[in-house]
Amino acid sequence: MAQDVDIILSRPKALSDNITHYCPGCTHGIIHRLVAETIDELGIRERTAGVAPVGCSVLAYNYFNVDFMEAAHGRAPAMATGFKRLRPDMIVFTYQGDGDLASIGMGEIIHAANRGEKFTVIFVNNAIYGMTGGQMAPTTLPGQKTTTSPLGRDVTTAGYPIRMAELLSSLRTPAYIARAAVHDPMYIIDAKRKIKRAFSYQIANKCFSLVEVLSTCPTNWGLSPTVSLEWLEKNMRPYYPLGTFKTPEDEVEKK
Amino acid sequence: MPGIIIDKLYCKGCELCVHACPMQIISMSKEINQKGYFYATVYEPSRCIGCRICAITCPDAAIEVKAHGTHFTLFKY
Amino acid sequence: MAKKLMKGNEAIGEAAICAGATNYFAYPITPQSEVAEYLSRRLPEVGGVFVQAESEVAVGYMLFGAASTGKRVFTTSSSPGISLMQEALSYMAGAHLPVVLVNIMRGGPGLGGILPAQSDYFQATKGGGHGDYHIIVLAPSSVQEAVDLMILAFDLADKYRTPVMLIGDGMIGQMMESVEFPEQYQTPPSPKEWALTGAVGRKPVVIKSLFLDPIALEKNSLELAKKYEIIKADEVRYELYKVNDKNKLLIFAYGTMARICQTAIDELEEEGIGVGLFRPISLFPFPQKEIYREVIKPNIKALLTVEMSVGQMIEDIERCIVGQKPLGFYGRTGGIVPSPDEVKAAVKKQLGLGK
Amino acid sequence: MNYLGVGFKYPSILTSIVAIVGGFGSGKTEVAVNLTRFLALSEKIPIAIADLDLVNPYFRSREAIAEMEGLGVRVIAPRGGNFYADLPILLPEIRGAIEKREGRLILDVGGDVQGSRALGTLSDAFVSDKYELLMVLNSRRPFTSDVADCLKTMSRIEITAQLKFTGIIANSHMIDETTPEILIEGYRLASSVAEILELPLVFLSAKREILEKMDLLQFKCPVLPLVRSMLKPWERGIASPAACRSSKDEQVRRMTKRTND
Repeated sequence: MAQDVDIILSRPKALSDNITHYCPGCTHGIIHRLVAETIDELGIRERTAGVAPVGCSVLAYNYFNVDFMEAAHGRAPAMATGFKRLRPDMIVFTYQGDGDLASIGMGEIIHAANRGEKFTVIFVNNAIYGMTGGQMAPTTLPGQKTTTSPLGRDVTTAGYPIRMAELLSSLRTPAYIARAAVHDPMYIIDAKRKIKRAFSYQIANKCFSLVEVLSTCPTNWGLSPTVSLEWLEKNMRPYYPLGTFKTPEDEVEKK
Repeated sequence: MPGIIIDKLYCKGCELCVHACPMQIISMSKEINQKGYFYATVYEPSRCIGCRICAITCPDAAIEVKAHGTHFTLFKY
Repeated sequence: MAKKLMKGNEAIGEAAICAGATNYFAYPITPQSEVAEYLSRRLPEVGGVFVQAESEVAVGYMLFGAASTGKRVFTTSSSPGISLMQEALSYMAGAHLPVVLVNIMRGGPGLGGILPAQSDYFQATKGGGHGDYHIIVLAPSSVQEAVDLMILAFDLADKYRTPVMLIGDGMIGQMMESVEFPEQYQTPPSPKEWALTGAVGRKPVVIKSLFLDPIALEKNSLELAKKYEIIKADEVRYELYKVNDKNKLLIFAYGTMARICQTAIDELEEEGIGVGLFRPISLFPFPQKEIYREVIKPNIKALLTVEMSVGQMIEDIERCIVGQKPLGFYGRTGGIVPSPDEVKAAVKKQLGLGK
Repeated sequence: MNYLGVGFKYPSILTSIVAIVGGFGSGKTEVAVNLTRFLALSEKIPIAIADLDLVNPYFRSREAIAEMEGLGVRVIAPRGGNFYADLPILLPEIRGAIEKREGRLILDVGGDVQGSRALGTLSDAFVSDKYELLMVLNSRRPFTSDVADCLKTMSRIEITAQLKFTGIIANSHMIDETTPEILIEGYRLASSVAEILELPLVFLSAKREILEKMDLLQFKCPVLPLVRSMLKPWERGIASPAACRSSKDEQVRRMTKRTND
């Protein structure tokens, strides 16, 4: 027995062999891994289809070992709707950033959630536009400097950052809506549980599910990967509280 | 006895695992990999407790955790 | 099956069901909302899917996602709604997805009006979205032909893996005519090998229009171009009406405009003026060689294009006839439909017969 | 008015308000316009027709305004810029005309349940026994092609309109392809529906040319001959030689595929 070697944690099968294009320390990679581990653990790799967004994760289809579609900017929830309605037996997830989901795709996400479309959304919030080079996002924090808000986000003209999880959980339609973060192992473990729970609701054909994941962008924040984690904890966490905002069971209790 | 293997091809040298390791047994290599940068390595493998935190933190799924024989974990993942 | 009396919009919906396309995504807009109303009643009977989307923008991508399953999918809309779908149309063409769209045209530009027009010709045939792409465009001139072409549209979409648009002015959607549906039609099997069906025992399939490597992007565009060349060679459709060697003039018109021209031609015949009609049925591919062949016949002295627009198809006609004969134009737009009398007067003017 | 010969029985309308409803494509607008024309020609009292079709953007009774006004009929329909509007404009004059109850008022209601909603908003203005609510049945239309479908459609309309049917009109047609057989088929269907619902078959209507070819005694109900008012842009009125174009539909259908010649 003592000679046996058990692999207790390794690269998930649902991740492809490709090396990601993400910058060193970008937590997109962690979130990819959490989704892939979830797919492996739930045994759904062969019946999963992903929808990639426009944003830094535009090439997500290269990193997962599952069928994929590439959406136009913001339209992933509409695409997922069309696919899932015709193949309710498949497991569908979209992977979207804050520009994609909370800005140009606001209409699509609200209505998909409101119709109770039974797919899962992984919403990556790093408070900035990564792909296009660090411009202001709808989730950029008040006073946060970006290339299009060089003096810091001015809430009198740009408004306050949108809290998507709270906004979506105000809808009457049953759903699973949660917010997690990946800046610390403890929170990563919590994020994994939330993502797994989201997929489980879909497998049970229960409801729309969305996990907002607070993520870092060391390159556009101009901070080292480890300092980025601290920045997230210090600045994003107070504005974006973590937790589970809505579950389909809430509805049952209310009745 | 637990241990970790870091795939130096996948490692991008972000150092998140170095800071995450509770035993502080990971550091950056003294030599560069094929792509030209320093990568994470374990310099005191015998002190590894197999907690998996490095692998959980790694954005590039470059770390594999192994154990010989029965291994108890402190938390579920 | 007994002939039924149906509104164009209903018949289009029923034709899709007949073609095995029971998956419909749409947003209401006059003058084609009856399609959604009809299908919201019919699709549950045949186990179909109908999603009323939040916008035509979303419709476009619901089609993209739905078509990725390999099943037959379609939408119907009218001019302003079709404009909102142009983005998705470009993506679907680039991703080689088969999908059918119906445009029941109303007057434009902008919000325009709700009466029939043919002013979306450029948008449909020249590509309203970005990039090097075309879609097949079919223009029926009766409710029965709308049914026949709707079924053909699904076959062509599958055959060439391309979006196909059925384009009709508002009259096609709103008028009632008798129709028959084919009983023999067999829907081809789905899913197809390119569809997303889950990576079981194969590598993952990705449906996309993103090619960051210019060599790969050029390759995709060349594949599309090759496809369009085959379509141009094999899928030209048109109809001739009273074309003979006594005609002095040839009219070019499509859709319901062609039917008005037929009335004018019948009445001119009684007056002893021989006029023929060339009616393109496929607007892309355009019957270029066929038009040239008719135009160069020695008895043809003059040509006339009649449209419910200020002149869009005429640009394609000019391209086909390469200046061989004098070409005139008559058109009304904004929802005004030229009467047979107006067409007759335009013919006489073009032939130099007074008035 | 006696062009159909001896033994012909015209419909008699005794109430001041006649609301004509039916499924889409039942021909109710054509029936409403023709009934109005018949009443205008045969009665000396004021006649009005109101366009309550809020759901159909084309082929509405407002298209026949000029002809109706020429006969001295008051036409209540959106005018000016709103003539072409695809807005559900319910004119306030319509309620006024219903409440006034003078002469005859013909209401051309929109098709099906969607169209009869407009009647629902006005239902409180109607007084029972003072109106006719007539259902136009066309056996060649989806959703009214058999007795069960007719009953389903009629009960849906009654619920929406919040009014009770008082009679049936048999108006089976296929526009230019209508044959005597279609008329007889529609007559039988309408009779069965009328019998089940214990409603009178108020009249049968059809194009004059077809009625002239038929033995009208086989119909046990009054008959209203129709002259088409809702023409497609390429169609000519009855006098035109180009009016009968059914043979051309076959030509229109045929698609010429390119051949290498």
